[in-house]
Amino acid sequence: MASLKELATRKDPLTGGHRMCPGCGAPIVVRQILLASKDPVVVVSATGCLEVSTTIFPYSAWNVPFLHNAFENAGATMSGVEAAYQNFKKKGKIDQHINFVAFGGDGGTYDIGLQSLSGAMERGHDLTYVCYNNEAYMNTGVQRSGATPRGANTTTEPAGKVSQGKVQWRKDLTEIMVAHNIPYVAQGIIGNWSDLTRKAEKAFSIRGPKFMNILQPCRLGWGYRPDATLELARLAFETCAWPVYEVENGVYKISKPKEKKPVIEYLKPQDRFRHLFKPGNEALLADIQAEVDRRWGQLLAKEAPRQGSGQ
Amino acid sequence: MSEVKPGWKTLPEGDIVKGGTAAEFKTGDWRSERPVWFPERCIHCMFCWISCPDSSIVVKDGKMTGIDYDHCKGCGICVKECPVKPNKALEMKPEREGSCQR
Amino acid sequence: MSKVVARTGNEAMAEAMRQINPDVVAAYPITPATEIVMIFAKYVADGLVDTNFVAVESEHSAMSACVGASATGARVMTGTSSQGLCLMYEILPIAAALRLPIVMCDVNRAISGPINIHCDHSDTMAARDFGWLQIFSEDSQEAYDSLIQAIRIAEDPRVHLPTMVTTDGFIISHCLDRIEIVEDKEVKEFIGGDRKAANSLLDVKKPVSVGLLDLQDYYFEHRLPVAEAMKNSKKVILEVAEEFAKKFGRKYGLYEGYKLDDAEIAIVALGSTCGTAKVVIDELRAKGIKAGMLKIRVFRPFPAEEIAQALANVKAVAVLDRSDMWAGQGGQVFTEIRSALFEAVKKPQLLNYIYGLGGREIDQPMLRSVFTALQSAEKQPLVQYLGVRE
Amino acid sequence: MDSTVEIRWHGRGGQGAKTAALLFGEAALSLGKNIQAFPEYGPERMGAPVASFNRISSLPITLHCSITSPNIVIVLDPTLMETVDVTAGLPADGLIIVNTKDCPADIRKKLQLRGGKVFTVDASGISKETIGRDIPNTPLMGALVKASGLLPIDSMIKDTEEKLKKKFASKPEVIKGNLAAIRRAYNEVIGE
Repeated sequence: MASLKELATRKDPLTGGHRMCPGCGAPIVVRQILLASKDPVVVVSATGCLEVSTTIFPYSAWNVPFLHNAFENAGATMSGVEAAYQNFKKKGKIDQHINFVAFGGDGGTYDIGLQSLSGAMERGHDLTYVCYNNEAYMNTGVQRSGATPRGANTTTEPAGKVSQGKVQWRKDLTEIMVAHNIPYVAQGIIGNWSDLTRKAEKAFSIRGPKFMNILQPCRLGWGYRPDATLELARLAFETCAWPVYEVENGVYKISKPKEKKPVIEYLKPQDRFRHLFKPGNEALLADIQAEVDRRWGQLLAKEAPRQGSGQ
Repeated sequence: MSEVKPGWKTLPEGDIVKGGTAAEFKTGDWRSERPVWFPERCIHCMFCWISCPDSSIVVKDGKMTGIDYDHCKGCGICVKECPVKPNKALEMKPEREGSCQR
Repeated sequence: MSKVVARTGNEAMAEAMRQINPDVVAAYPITPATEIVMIFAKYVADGLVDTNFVAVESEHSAMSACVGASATGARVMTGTSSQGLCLMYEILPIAAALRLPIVMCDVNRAISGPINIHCDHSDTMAARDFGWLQIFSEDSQEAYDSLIQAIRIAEDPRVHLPTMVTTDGFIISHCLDRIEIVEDKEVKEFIGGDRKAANSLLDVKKPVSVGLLDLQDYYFEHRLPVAEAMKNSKKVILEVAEEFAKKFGRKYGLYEGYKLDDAEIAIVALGSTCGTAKVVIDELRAKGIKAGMLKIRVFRPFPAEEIAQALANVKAVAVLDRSDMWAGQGGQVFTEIRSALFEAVKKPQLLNYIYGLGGREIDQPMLRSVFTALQSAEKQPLVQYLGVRE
Repeated sequence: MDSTVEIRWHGRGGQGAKTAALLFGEAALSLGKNIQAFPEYGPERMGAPVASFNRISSLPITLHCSITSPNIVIVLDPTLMETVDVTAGLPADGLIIVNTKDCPADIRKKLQLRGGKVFTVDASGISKETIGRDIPNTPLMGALVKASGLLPIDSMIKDTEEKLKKKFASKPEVIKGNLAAIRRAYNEVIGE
C-alpha cells in the first residue's frame, strides 16, 4: 500500500479553485480515491454538487480527463467510454492501462441513477463506480433520498409538528451491489485515508466492475462546523451507523471499531437530527439504535468465521 | 473588474476546456479564518495534505512547504487533523481585525 | 461494383452499419427497430465487424453510452424508435451541444398513448429541436444510402453534429425491397478511415473536461454554434450527396421535386408516403392535371429557402403531416413550411392534412382526394384530418 | 418617495444576504410599499460571494431585470471588499453600509470612493452579543433604516417581530435577540 509520502508525489487530480463549500467531504473522496491510482484515470461524474461546483465554465478543477453527461447516467456514460477504450485497445490504438472512475452522489446513485449503475455492473465493464454518499440531495437543497437515514430532517421530509423527519430506513445499496456478484464492493468513510486509499488501490488492481460507497458528511445538509467533516464520518464508523467493510468475490471483511459507541454520539453533533433529542422522541432514538444494532449484527453474520477455516 | 469574455466565434467547439483551469479561480476570499502553519512544529505527516478538500496544502519532495491561500477556504480541517501535540503545527487565526475602537 | 439484393429497411440499415464498422454501438430493443441491432449483434458475434456492442438496459443508457463513447473520439452508432427515442430525448441535445457525431438509425413509430407500434412521425418530429440532423427515407435504398452519407456529414468539421436517418416503421422497416448495395471496400473508401476527433477523453496526457456547467455568461455562446453548424450542414449534405452520386450513381438533395417544375397543385410529404404519391401524380398527369410533389429528405436542417423557391410557382400546396403537434394549428411540417413561405413574394395557397397516425392507412384514393381538394383549395379549411372517423 | 429605491446586499453563501433582502422587502410591503426581493442564483456554495437585491417603491414595480446601479449597497462581510467590486454602479448620491469595526473614513479610503455616503456598523459584534451568533443580516436592517430613512424604525421592528414569531414560535430568545440587534444597529450605525 502506498504511503502518504508516495501518494504526495503523484499529481493532484483536483486543483483548488473549485466552488465546493469550505470543509466539503466530496473533494476529499475524489482526491483520496484518485491519488490511489498508479495508472492514469478517466472520470465521469453524475450531475450533483461535485460536478456543478468543480466545472463552472471555463474553470475545471479536474487535472484528469473528465466527462459529465447527465444526472442518472454516470454508469451508462462510463460504459460507453470504457467500451470505446476496449475497442481502441483491441485495435492496438492504445496500450496504456487506464482506470475508469465514475462518481455519483447518493441521489444520482441510489435513486435516479440506480438502473444505469445496475446495468453497467451487470455488463461487467472494467470501471469503478464511487458513490460519494452524503445521504440527501444536497445540490438542490437537502431533499430526502433513498440513502437518507430514518429521523433525518430534510426539506422534502422535514421534521414538523407531527412528524420527525424521514420515516423510512435507508436502502442498503452496498448490499444491492454485492448481489450483483461483482468482484469488489466496498463501503467506507472519509476520515480514514489509509483505509480508503487501500480500498481504492484494491479496486484498481481488479479487472471488472467495482463499487465503492463512501459516507461523506455534508456540512450544509447535516449541519455542523466545517472542520468536523472527517470526525463525524469517524463517528459513523465507531457507532456502526455506517459499517466499514469490503466484499471481495463474495467474501466479507468487516472493519470493527475498538468499542462500539452508542449511536447518539454520532447523531447529537448534527443539526439534521437535533429534533430527535427533544422530549418525546426517546422511543425513536431507541428505534434507531435498535436498527443500527440489527443491521450490524446481520452484517457480522455474513463474515465467515475466521477460526477453523484453516486459513 | 469586468473581464471581457470570449464570444461564440472564439470559444472552442463544444462544451470543453483544458483540465485544471479552476486553479486560475481564487477562492481564498471565501475565508473568514485562515490556517497558519508553524514549520518548526511540523512533523510532515501529510495528514493535512490528504485531508484538504481544496488541494491547498503545498507539498514538495515529501515535505509540507506551506498553504495555498489563493484557494484555501479556511474550513479548518487541516488544523483538526494535525496530530502534533501539545501545540498543533497549524492554527486558525481570524482573517482580519477592525480599525475602529468604539 | 454494386449488387442488387432483397432487403427490408431494417436489414438495409444493418447492412450499412456492418459496412461502416463503427467502433462502438450501444442499443436497446424496441419494435420496429429491434431487428437492426439484432442483425448487427450477429455481425459482432460472427466477427464480421470490429465493433464493441454494448447491449444496455434502456435507451436512456444507450444514448448515454453513445455520448461517453463518442467523447473518446470513437465512431458511434445506435438505433431506436418511438418510446425508445422518447427515453433518449434528455440526452439528445447533450450529444449535439458536445458536438458528438453519433449516427442513429431511427425507425419512425407512433408514440404512446395510447400505445401503438405502427408508423407515424410523432417520435422523430418531437425530437426536431435537439440539434440532430434528421434525414428521412422513402425506402430501404434511401435509408441505406443516407446512413453511409450520414457518417461523412456528421463527422465533417463544419458540422460535428449527431445525425439520425429514419425509415417508416413496418412500412419500410419490415418490407422486403430491391436495393443496390455497394461493396464493403467502396463504403470504407467513401467514409475515409477512422473518425478524426480534435479531443479525446482517453488522452490522459492532455486532459480535457467535457460537459461543464454553463451559467448566464456562457450557455448562450454554446447554444448558438449548434444553430450555426446546423445551417452550415446544408452545404455539407449537398457536397456529400454529390460525391455519392458520382461514385454510386444515386442522387440526393435536401428535398426532391417530383414533377414539380410546372406543377399547379402539389403535395409536400416525407418518407414512404412519397412513393405512393408518385403513382397518384403519374395518374393525374396522364389525365392532364398538373400535379407534383416536394419530398422533404432533410428535415433538420430545414431547407426553408430552397422549399420556398421550389413552391413559388405552384398555385396550391397540401402539406401532409404524419404527426400532430397538438398545438391546434396543424402539424410540424406545415408550420415550418408556412413560416418558410412568409417572406416569399410568390407563394402558393397552403393546406395541411394530418394523416396516417398510428399506422392508419394512406392509399391512392386518399391521396387522390387531396389533389382533388387542391383544385379548389380556396374553399378548403386550413387544417384537415385525413382518414379519421368522425 | 415616488421613485424606486434599489438596494444591493453583498454577502457570502450562508450569511443571510438573501434572507435580509426578503425580510426587509416584507417589512416594506407591510408598511404599504411595493416591493421586490430577489437573490442572485448560482452554484455558489457556503462562503462564496453572493448578492441579493431589493426594489422598494410607492408605485407598482414591473421591472424584471437585474439591478446595476443601486441607490444603496449593504456589505454583510467586510472581507468581500478585498475582491468584490461592492461600489459598482453606486451613484454619487448613493449610500453604502458596511458591517465592520472600521470607521466610515477608513472604508471610504479603502474603497477609493469619491461620491456617496459611507456608513459603518459592527453588525457581527452586535449579533454575537444579542443573538449569540455571527448573523449580521438582521442588525443591518436596522442600520439600513437609519441610514436611508426608507421606513419608520418602530413599525419595521414591529413587523419583523411578527414575522419572527411565526418562524421561531418555540424560541422567544431568538426573537428578542434579533429585535434587540436591529434596534442596536439602528442606534450604533455611524455615518460620515
